[in-house]
Parts: sequence; structure tokens; C-alpha cells
Amino acid sequence: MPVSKSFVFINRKAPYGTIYALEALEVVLIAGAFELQVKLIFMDDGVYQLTRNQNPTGIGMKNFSKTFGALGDYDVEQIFVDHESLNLRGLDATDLQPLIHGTTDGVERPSIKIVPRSELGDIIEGADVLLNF
Amino acid sequence: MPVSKSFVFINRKAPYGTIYALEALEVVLIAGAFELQVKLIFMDDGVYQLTRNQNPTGIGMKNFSKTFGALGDYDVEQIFVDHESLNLRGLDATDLQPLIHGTTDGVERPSIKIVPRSELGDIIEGADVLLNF
Amino acid sequence: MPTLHTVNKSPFERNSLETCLSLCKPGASVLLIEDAVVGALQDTAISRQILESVASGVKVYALNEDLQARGLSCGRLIDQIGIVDYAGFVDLAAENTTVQSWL
Amino acid sequence: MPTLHTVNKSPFERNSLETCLSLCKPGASVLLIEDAVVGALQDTAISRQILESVASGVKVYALNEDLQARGLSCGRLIDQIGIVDYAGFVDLAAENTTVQSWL
Amino acid sequence: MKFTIQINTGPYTHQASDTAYQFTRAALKAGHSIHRIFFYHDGVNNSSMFSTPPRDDRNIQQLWSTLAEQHSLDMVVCAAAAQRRGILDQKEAVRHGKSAANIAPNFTISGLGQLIEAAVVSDRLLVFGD
Amino acid sequence: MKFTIQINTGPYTHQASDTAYQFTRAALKAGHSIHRIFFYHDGVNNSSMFSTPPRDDRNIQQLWSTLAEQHSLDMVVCAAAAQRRGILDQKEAVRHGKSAANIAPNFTISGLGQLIEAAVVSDRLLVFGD
Repeated sequence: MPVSKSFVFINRKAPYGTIYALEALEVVLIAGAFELQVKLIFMDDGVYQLTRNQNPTGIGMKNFSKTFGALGDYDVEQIFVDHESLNLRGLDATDLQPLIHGTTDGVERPSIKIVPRSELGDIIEGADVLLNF
Repeated sequence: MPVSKSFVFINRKAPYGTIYALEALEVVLIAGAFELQVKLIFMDDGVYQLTRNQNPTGIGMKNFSKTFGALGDYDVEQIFVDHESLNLRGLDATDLQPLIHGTTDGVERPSIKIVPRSELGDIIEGADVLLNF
Repeated sequence: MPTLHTVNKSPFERNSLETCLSLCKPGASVLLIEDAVVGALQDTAISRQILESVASGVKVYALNEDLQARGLSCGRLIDQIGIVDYAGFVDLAAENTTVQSWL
Repeated sequence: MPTLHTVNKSPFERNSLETCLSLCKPGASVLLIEDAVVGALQDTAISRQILESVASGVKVYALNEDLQARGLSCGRLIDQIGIVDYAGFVDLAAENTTVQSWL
Repeated sequence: MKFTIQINTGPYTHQASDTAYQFTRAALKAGHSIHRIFFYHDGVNNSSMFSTPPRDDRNIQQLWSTLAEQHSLDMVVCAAAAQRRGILDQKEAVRHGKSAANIAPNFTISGLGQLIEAAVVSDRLLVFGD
Repeated sequence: MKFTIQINTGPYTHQASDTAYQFTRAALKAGHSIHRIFFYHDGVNNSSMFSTPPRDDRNIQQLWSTLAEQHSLDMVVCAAAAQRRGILDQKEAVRHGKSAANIAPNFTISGLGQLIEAAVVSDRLLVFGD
């Protein structure tokens, strides 16, 4: 395969109401295994994918949000969340599950960065490949 | 079967982008054949179902909007279009295909009535059965 | 003849809740299910419209199982919204004379 | 690195066009396809936002085959929107360096 | 009270079939009766016997078939919608020259008239979809 | 230029598969090459050989199979998504004890790695969906 490309996954759908969030995460994990440079964007209703304390037992589904915690192990360390999307939805940083990754100096660092929308525009413009779910 | 019920079909989806408009029309025709009292509501993007001069040849589909012209023959004569939905979309009555039905005095009358949203609320409250597509 | 209105999509993604609230009558009930339960949170872009509907005599509910699925069950909901489970959904459908699903 | 943004849902039903326009950059192209072509009409609830994007340097297009399907091809479109066919869609995808589909 | 349920979306991709299932179970538990469950549009895909979800996930087709078995539910799949989307019973498979049927037990293919009839005779119609 | 196409919705219900087909034809006509067409989510349902639309309607599965035949297209159906939704090739049918395969000619079941590989080696990835 040619020189490594940067992949940006854009997640805009709420979890559970549709399967897109779950099946997108399966693609992210595969991309992580390819050792690509991977960034994730959560915006619009996609921010609900990261909420704490999800419990879909009552709707008969499994809690796939725990899988986000494994992203650090796949070297998926750059997770961008749209500030405006959180704000419109009455959410803030404390509503999101903490996601971390290890660094070469042995310290664990947070993977989630809350950014203004204009910065998401820059990330999209800078990507080699855009995947939408 | 028990005493005849009034059926109201609520059409809120644009044609061609999804199949709901076409498959809803198939249900309306069946309901017409049951000799029920049938009313149709077109609101939100459902108003695009009634535009004139549809030509989906270029997208590889057939023009099902011609079938609306047959509704009068099935005694489906009460078609309500939301004024506010037209207005927000830059449309007015002249953009819609004329739909007519015969009357006992031999005169053909228009089936489409453009109404304010509050009247749609009344029609929905007065229905025995609501079908949504 | 009160109607139960159900809405299943997020009000931040689609217009179905807004349309529903724009024409439902005093005495009607609106039940948020599936992704629409996100509309039950306080201080969102839709919360004022919900409170106006409640003030006009519309009853608004959210399905508990869907709230819990999305981690939204922790005291952050609009006070005037009633919480029901699937059994309560069935009761609402039986108590009202028709059900309007805003798909 | 200009991006081609495609939007396929009506801006009156979903928020995808609004989100797209809120972050696309001068020099980017936005192509309306499928149900999104209804956004190309003059004097709608979304037309001002489209004109503002055009003024900021974003190029906006609509797919002709989808306009014709919906009976919207009759001189009522926003003047600043370019009309392309499927071959033009392919050219836009080739001329820009990436394609962002706002699903 | 007599309910009829209409389901417009296929399994897994949208929650509608799950919600309809939970509603139906709760209605039966509360002592109501279910006149018919009508699968329309992509809803017909809920009846595919070929579906094999991961072991740790629910099997939506089996949930419906089992519920129908336990409560003698009348589950009808729209014939026209099923043809477009590739759901076949034995008769349709033979008629269209296909290698096998794929419709699961307790689902029946029939016409749209079954939806209208159900709406007429039921106290409530609930539609679950996209 | 080398394109890869991803399709996320099934046939008929959403226009995405039709649009992807028209785009693919136009790209081939313009002299571009198509590295792969990847069917994900409900997109896997485009490969069902059991689909029989009305005679006056297009047959989306056949359109794809024919285009693939003419241009030697690599059409890949995601294995995990196909299992959930009941799309089987002969091997999967045997493995899961189902009565037959229903995947149409020129479609191949494979893994998600095929999507990532395609995105890496292609000049452009286009996603069509809901």
C-alpha cells in the first residue's frame, strides 16, 4: 500500500436509534489496526455517542459505548467534539465519558478535545479520507 | 367489518429520495377501494409530492405522481395541503398539479384545499385512524 | 377526542417534533421515544418550545428505557415532562383515542 | 485542499445542509443531490443562508437530474447556484481533493 | 383493547422494530390483544430467516417468531414490499424461479388490504418507522 | 482517477443506491476507474438475488450485477453487516445451516479491511447513504 493517509471519521448520529454509530465504530477499530493516522469527529447528534452511564438493557440492546474506551489501545488518540453541538443540546464536557491514551513518557492523557466548529472545518479540509456514518 | 371509519393519511416526505411517498400512495388506493372515508394531508416535505412536471427519467425511476390524478376515481376527494409548508419552501398553489373529482351534479371540482396548520390539527384530532409514511 | 402523538427522532436533527408541537391541541399527549428522548433535557435549543406547549395544555412524556439507554436519566430533564416505561406507553395509547406517529 | 461537500437531505427536514454550510471554507464546493435539491429554490427558509455562503466564497451546485425528477427545473432556482448533471458531479469529485458526504 | 402494529423499517439499522416488539410485549402483558402486526416498506426484512446476528446481540426475527408462537400473533408481510426487497415464501420462490424461500416461521405474505382491514377492526393502530 | 464508492442503504427505500449507480456509470464513461464498490449497513441488501421488483420498475440488483460484469467491477459486501441482515453466499449458507445462498452474481462477501484498503489506494472515496 502507498504512503499512509490521514483518515477522519465524522460521527453525526445518535446511538441506538440507528445502528450507524455502532457499525462506524467497527470501521474505526479496523482502521486503527491498519496503523493509519485516525481522527474522530463527534458533532450534531453524534455527541450523544460519548455520554456516560449508557444502559440500553431496557431496549434490548448491548452497551457498545464501552468500546470507546478501547480506542486508546488502537492508537486512536485524537477525538474532537463540537462545542456548539454540546451547547445546543444542554451538554458539557462533564457529561462525556473520559477517554484516555498512553504516551511515550508513560503518562495517560485525555483523548477528547472540545473545539469550536471552525476547527472542525480545518480538520475536514486537512483530511486525505473522510468517512461518514 | 364494523361501521365505516374515517382514515387520514399524513404525507410528510419528499418523493424519490425515499420510497415512502410511492408506497403510501399504494395504501391510499387500496383504502379507496374499501370505500372508506379517506382524507390526505400533505405537509412538510410531503408537499413536493404534488409538484407539476415531475420527470424522474434521469434518476432511473418512474413518474408515480401521475397516479395522484386517479385519486378522484377512487372517491379520494379531500386533499389538504399545509399553507405554511408551501410558504417556507418558496411554493404556492400554482406549483401543484390540479387534482379534481366528479360530483353528483356532473361538475368537476378541485380536490386540493390549502389550509392553515391549525386546521390540520383539527383534521388529525377528528380522525378514527391515522396512517403515517 | 385526545390524540397521543409519538415522536422518535432527535429534534436537533429533524423537524418532526417541531411540526408535532406546532399543531397538537390542548389535552393531547406527546411521547418522546427512541432518539427523540434527547429533547427531554433541560436548557437545549428545543426546551423553550416544549415548555410553551406544556403551558398551553399539552402533556409531554419521555420513554424511560430510551433515556437510560442514552445515559440521560440523571435529574437533568425538564421537570414538566412525565417519565413512562413501555407499560406506560401502552396505557397512553389506550387512554387516548388515536395515535399519531410523526415519522 | 478544497473539499466537495455533498448533501442529500431536504434542509427543511434535516440539519445536514445547515451544518455543512456552517463549517465549509471559501473555495469549497457544496453539491445538493437527491432530496436536498429542494434547497436550490428561491425565497425559501434556507435561501438566505445559501446566499451568505456563496458570498463568502463557497460554490453551490444542484444536480439537474434530481431537480427534474421533482419538477423544480423551471427558472425558479437561486441564480448563484450552478446546475450540473451526473458527469458534472464526477468532475467536481475529481477536481476537489476530498469528498465529504453529509449523511 | 385491540391493537394493530405497523412496522416500516428493517431490523438492526433502525430501532423501530425493537420498539414495536417491546410495545407489543407490554400490551400483551397488560391484557390487551394484538389483532395483527403488519410489516411494510423495509419492515418486511424483519422476516428474513437468513439473518444471523452476532451471538451477543438480539436476533430480532427470532424474537418476533417466538412471540407470535407464544401468543398466536398474526404477522403479515406486505406482498408487494416483500417482492421488491427479496423476501420469499415457498410459493413465491417457485413462481419467480428462486432457489429457496427465506421467510421465517409465523410470518405470512399477504396484501395491503390486510393493513386496511386491521385498522378498521382494531381500536388502535400504531406505526413504528424511520 | 481511481474512485471507491461506499453504499450504506438498501435498494428502493432510499435513493442512495440509485445515485451511486448513476455516479459510477458517469465516472466510467468519463474514463475514470472504479477500484471497489463497498456495500455496508443496509447497503448489503442491494446484493439480494431474491429481489423481484415490479416489471415497470428498475431492478437495482441486476443493474449492479450487469455493470460489474461489463466493467469487471469489484463489488464487496461487508461480511458482518451481511450476516445481521440475511445476505448469504454458499459458504455462509452452509456454515449457518440455511437452506440456500441469496447473494447475486458479481457480489463478494468480505471484511471491513476491504473498505480501509480501498480508501487508502483510491484517489477519492464517495459515500452514499441515508
